[in-house]
Amino acid sequence: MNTLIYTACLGLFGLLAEIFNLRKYLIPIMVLGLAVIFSLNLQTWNHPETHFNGMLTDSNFSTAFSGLAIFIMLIILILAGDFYTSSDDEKHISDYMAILVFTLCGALMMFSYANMAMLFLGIETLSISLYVMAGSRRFEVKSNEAGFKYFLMGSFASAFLLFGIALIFGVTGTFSIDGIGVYMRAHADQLDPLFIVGMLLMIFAMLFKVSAAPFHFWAPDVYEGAPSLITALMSTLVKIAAFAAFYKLLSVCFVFALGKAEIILTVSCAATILIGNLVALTQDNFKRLLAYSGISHAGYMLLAIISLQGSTDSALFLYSTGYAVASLAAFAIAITVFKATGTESISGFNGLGKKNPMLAAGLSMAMLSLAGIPPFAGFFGKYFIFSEAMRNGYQNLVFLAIISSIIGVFYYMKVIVAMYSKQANEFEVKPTFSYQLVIIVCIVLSIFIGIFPGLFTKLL
Amino acid sequence: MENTMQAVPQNWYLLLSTFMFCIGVMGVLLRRNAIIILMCIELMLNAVNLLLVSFSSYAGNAEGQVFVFFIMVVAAAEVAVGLALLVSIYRNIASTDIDILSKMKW
Amino acid sequence: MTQTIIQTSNLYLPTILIPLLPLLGFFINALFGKKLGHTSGWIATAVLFGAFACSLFLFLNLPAGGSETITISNWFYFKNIFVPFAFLIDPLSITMLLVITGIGSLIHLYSLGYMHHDEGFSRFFSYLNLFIFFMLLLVMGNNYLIMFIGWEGVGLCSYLLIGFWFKNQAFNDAAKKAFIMNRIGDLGFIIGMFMMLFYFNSLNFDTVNIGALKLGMGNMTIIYITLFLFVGAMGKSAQLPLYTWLPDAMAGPTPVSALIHAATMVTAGIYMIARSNVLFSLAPHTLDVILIVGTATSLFAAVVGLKQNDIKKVLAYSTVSQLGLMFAALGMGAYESGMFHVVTHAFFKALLFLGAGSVIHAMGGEQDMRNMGGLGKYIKITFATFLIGTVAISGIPPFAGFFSKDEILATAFEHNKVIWGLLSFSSMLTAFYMFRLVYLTFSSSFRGTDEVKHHIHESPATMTMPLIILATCSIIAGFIGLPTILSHTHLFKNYLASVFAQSKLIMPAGHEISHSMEWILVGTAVTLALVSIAFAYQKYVMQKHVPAADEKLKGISKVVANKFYVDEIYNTVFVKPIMLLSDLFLVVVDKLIVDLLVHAIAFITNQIGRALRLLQTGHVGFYMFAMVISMIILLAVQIFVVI
Amino acid sequence: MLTLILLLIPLIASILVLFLKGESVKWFSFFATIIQLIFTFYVYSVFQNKEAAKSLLAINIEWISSPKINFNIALDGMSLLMVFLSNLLMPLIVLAGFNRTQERSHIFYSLVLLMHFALIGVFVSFDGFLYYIFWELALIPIYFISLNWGGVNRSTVTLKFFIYTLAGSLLMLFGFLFLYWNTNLHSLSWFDLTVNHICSCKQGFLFWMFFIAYAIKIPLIPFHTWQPDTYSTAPTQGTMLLSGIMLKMGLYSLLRWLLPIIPNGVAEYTPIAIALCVIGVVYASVIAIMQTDIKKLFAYSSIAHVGLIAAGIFALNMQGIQGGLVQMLAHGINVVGVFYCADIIINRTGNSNINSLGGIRLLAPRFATYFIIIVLGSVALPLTNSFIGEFMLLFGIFEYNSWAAIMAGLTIILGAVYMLRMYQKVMLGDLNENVTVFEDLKWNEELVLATIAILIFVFGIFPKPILELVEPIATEIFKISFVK
Repeated sequence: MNTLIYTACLGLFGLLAEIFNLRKYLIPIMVLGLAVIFSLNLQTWNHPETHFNGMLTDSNFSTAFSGLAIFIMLIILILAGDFYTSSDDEKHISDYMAILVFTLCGALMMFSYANMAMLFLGIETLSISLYVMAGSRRFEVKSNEAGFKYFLMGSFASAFLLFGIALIFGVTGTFSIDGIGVYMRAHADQLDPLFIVGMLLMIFAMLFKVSAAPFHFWAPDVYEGAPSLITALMSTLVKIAAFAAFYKLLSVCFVFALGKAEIILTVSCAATILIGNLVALTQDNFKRLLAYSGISHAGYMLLAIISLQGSTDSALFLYSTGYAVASLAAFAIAITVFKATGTESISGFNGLGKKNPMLAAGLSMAMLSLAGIPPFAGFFGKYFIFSEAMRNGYQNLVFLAIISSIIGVFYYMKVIVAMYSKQANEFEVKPTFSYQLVIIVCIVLSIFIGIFPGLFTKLL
Repeated sequence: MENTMQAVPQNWYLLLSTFMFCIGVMGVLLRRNAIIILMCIELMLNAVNLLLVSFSSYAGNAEGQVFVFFIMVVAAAEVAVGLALLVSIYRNIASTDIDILSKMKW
Repeated sequence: MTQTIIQTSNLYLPTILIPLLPLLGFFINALFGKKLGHTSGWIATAVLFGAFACSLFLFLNLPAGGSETITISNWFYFKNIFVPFAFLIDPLSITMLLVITGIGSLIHLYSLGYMHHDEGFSRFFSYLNLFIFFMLLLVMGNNYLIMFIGWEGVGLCSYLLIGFWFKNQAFNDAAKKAFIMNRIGDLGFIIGMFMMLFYFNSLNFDTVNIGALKLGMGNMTIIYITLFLFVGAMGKSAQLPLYTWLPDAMAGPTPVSALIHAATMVTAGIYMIARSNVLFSLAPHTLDVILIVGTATSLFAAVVGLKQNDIKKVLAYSTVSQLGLMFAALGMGAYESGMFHVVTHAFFKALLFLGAGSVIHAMGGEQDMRNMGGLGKYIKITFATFLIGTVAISGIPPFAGFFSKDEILATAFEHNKVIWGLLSFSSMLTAFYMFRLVYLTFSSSFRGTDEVKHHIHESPATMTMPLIILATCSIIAGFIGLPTILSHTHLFKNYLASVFAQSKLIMPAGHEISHSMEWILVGTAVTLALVSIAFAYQKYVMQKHVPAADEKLKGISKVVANKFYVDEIYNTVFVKPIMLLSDLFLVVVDKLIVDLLVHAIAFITNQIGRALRLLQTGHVGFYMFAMVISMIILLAVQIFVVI
Repeated sequence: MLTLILLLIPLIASILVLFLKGESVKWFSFFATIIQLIFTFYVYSVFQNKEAAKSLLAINIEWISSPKINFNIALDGMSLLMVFLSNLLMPLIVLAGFNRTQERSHIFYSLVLLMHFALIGVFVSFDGFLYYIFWELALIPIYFISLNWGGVNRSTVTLKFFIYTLAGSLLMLFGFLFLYWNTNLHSLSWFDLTVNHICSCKQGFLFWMFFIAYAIKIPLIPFHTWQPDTYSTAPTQGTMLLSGIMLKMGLYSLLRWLLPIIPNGVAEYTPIAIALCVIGVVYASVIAIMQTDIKKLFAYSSIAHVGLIAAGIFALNMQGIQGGLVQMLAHGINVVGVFYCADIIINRTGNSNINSLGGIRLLAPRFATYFIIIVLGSVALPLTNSFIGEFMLLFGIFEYNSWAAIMAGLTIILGAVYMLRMYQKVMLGDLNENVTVFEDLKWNEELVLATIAILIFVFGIFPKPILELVEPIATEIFKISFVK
């Protein structure tokens, strides 16, 4: 919870920085600050406590995910340095930084909430700042469109969330998730229909936030329209935050009521996996491709949600980490290539293997990791989630997931093939130092996790 | 205060707010003007507020009403952001019809 | 778990030397042949004479009727089945050893002269030595697998030697044909071995025999085994229907034809059956099959031989015919007679081939008899020796062929009159076409071109010497097996008696035919031969008839000259369909069905993707609408199904 | 411990080689593989005395606690044989590239060595999951090798290969997951899986999960369509790796992870499996007869050979299993030989159509000699290495069903047909106008081919060590996987 406060302060500092015009040093300071916060966050490991009389709780769950979130934001900030280079961006750099950090605040709340209010606030903080960031390229219609679509649908969905919260409050008379949990345990056998409806409405809202089919429509458009960096943020931090919150919500409040939502979750999971993979097959725009692949990943993560009776949080965490590092590496490379070639379509990668082997190798590894091929982290994430699902008897879902991950391999390979066997285009691709750093760190992490996945499986 | 609230059976509140909520949803789905859609969303939120207030007064604890304040604040923020976005859009395409916003598809 | 037998026998050294010497020769020739030049040929010949000496040593030192097993190592094993690398030395193998090494060394000697100008000189001798090595393995092995090594090895060598002049694709085709035809037989052989392994858990001759005796007379298993083995024999010994490779095999250098396709390799089939006589004696039906096939082959080949004009082709068909005769003998259970004919045939057929080689040498490569004639006065030694050979094969007493043939015919007479008639007829034809050959080649006047005529010369001593030696053998060899009418001790029979003792017990020979009867048979045989010779003389010497050019032929004679179109028939019945099938598989099954399925899956997935993609209309209104609708549907489903 | 070293040498080498340039790359990788080979012999000597072997060769430490996955590597006769095969072929494969020039050769050889590492891993790992990791890992280097250094339309061909094989192995992954949670002591250790089998009701579909994975890898009809194209487009060393070692992964896995793990399933579906294999033998041989592309011809012939091996393995009897193991070694050596010969020809003449070749023997007698030896080896002539294997395999099939044996035995004839046809068209006859100049072997080529030729005879004449090496494990697997 200190983490949260410090992060908020850091955000405020970002705003003030404009006044003391520290623009030049802003990013380094921010990065440094986040690094410090990251280490502080580790302090709370194995020190579960509750703050603001039951509004927030620190638990290993929240600590772990907070750590991950902070790490992602750290990477994003590092990337931001060389991403916001145009004069217009220069002007607003401090705002951007601040808003990004506030996004992190929202995420942190979503990890450590103990009360529906905090969940709501967290989600909104996260979303609102993202609406802004998604639309931050004011003069690009695409960006506007992305921001506005996201905004409209996001607020629409949060209305459902609120209605659900209200109904549950009406039945249980409390907003504290533990209180709700108690009620749910007590009345597990005959639950008030209002409670169930409330639960289902909340589940719908959360499914929207994690961009699971059939609530996934916003994702591709927003991902494509938003500035690439923000897309990276959305496809990693936001997704992970939403899943963590979703997981916590269901595992604490609704475990025994889930039988009433089984079909919805199962159908949604299957649909998400299939739609994500199938549509990604036909994409030419790299960001859109990653958007759809992100949808399919959401499907795999839903497997963990579905089978959470078996406490699959560590599997979920491992998957999130693997997914995050891989996508960050992919985006870091993609952004470089976009900058160089000026196109966001896969053809931009043609012949990268000749022009810049290291970059191509990095992207290949990222892609293989996303495709879930050993020895990269992505594979282990998949493996553990599948294994958990299998243990909880969802063989058919697992089978479906495995089959469709073959489809997944196909479109990830499309990029690799483009890099290695297509005719090279003339643009010179040269990543800046910070990008090289990020790429190397992420790839190394991805392999490291691949070699020692054991560190994560017992973590939570 | 209490009794005036409780003069009406709780279910009525429930029905009313559900009704309002549905109106909001319908508005969102049927209207094409961004501003009106924004207002419909506000309507949905207010339906929730009403529900919360009634519940909290029946349950006799203030939590619900506190929550309403949260919602109001957030809603305000949301609208602010939304309108800002709308303005920039209007600058670019000189319209508030959401159907024009379909550059990105498939 | 290895099984080793310590050998302490005075025969050990010579026994292993016999195959090792040719192998050594092979390596020397293969590795250093180029440097050694013509000495390599001499080395090759020398090692073979060494092997011959060793065989003689064995022949002299092996106690009569005794047998020795020389185990060198335990080759491989699985389950409880051990396949030792062991040699069996008994009268039968020694007979073959003597023939192979003896005639082999003579032919090596001959080749020194014949191949003298060929640039592949050392390569040729390395192949020859290798062949001898494998042939020796074939006859020495004490189990079927060692025999099989030799069996396939000689096939390989014949492949290499037929295609020796590899620039000529026709020769290569012949070589390939020979190898593949043999392989067809080998499959039979292998299956036979599997059955033995399956039922007797061993491949050693003695163990198999014991097992077979347990199963008893006429047992189906044994009949199958023997039939499969016989398929192998058919391939190797060029019996109907697998004989077609042998005539083509004449593409190889003539010494090769003499050694491989007359004296040794082609008789492997007979050796194999004689070696497993117990099995065959227990399977009377198989014996009948063999008898019929043998007789048919003998007759068929004799007929085809009538119309051939290539000097080597004639000899080839006569070989096939003679082999048929031997198989007929085996089919009647007269194994010794079969072996006896193998030996005598080896002598005179080798002689004939070498003689033919000398003729071709003289004619500068010309092989068509229609362009020869009157060579008798130019190359006297060749003529004389060749004549002896011809007389021998025609069965004129007292030459070698007479005794062996007569023996077989006698057995045939007491076994089945019809068979006897057919065989006699085929041997009559043999006499005819052999003398046709002689007359066309040596008598009357020369029909070739002049520069060829000037070129004609007698071959060097290295070539004539073997001819003379073989000629003498063809004269005297018969006396090791005098018929009962002349003497009471049939040396050859007695020598081999121990080998065939068991089968004699199984199927007692029919009543000895009376001396008077036998005299009559001998008389008829000889008269038939003389008659056909006279006929040939009348036709080819008196009226100087010369066979017409191929295109002039018509009617039956054309069919015969074209070998009854057997090759063409095989080509249309087997080769073409397989090629068709191959294309079918590749184009239809592989590309069209299997691969299309694979691609179809990918394609369909892609199409589904394209379809789903259209859901993403880009209209936020539609998105929210879809969200709400799906919410309602899901809710409905959830509520009506679960709650 | 020794096994671990065996595993690490190639890995370290593959990392180090990245820092080298030019010719030194090839020499370094060559020596690395040679060291590996020598070390293998040492391991073999250790393996000979059993009690020392137990302590020295096996490692079993926990890698991941839940779900329980151990880093469990060991060596038994079968693994050692395969390891030996890989380490035997690797130096040859590296050596084969000495007079070829690839761009970015350090990456190429790094990938080759990485592949080596993965292959060894597949053969020594005794934990299902670990095994799966290596199995997948082996796919990546070969994919990139073929993608970067391959021939015409490599991108589509290699992609097909990658997806196809990956699809199979994902099915296997599902199988493993299923096994893990449905056997009562939750573990994927080979030793556990072989003692307590999953209930036979579930073995039916599990069999297909594994069988398809392996059938694609081997490949068996009708899962073979990726193979000919891949073999002909991949660079030669890639093809050698694929055909020589990688395809043995499938056969090895049949013996290690299919037969003993789900015996009832195997017993239930053996007829289908054997039918597929035997049909494959004839089918592929017949296709090979009319093939004109030399590499494709060898590809199909290899399909036929491995089909025979698989059939023998599925015959579920002692000689079948043992023969299968022996034949894996033999086939590995021969197939590498033939593909190298094919490469030499294509590299010299720039032409892979056998109809427009011919007479090469006139120009390159030494090459011709080695080539014919290798050809004879692959048609299983007695005293060459593949004879004994083929004999035992056919006998195994015969014991299962004599007709199947006769069908499969056709390979004896058909093999001779297509091989000799190929040899005649390519090497014999008079010079083809396309073949004007054909220089005889370079030193490294001669070294490779000579080694292969010698191996062909050595294993043909002295097969005993191999048989003794694999006999115990073959017996064990036979005992486990034989269902009354």
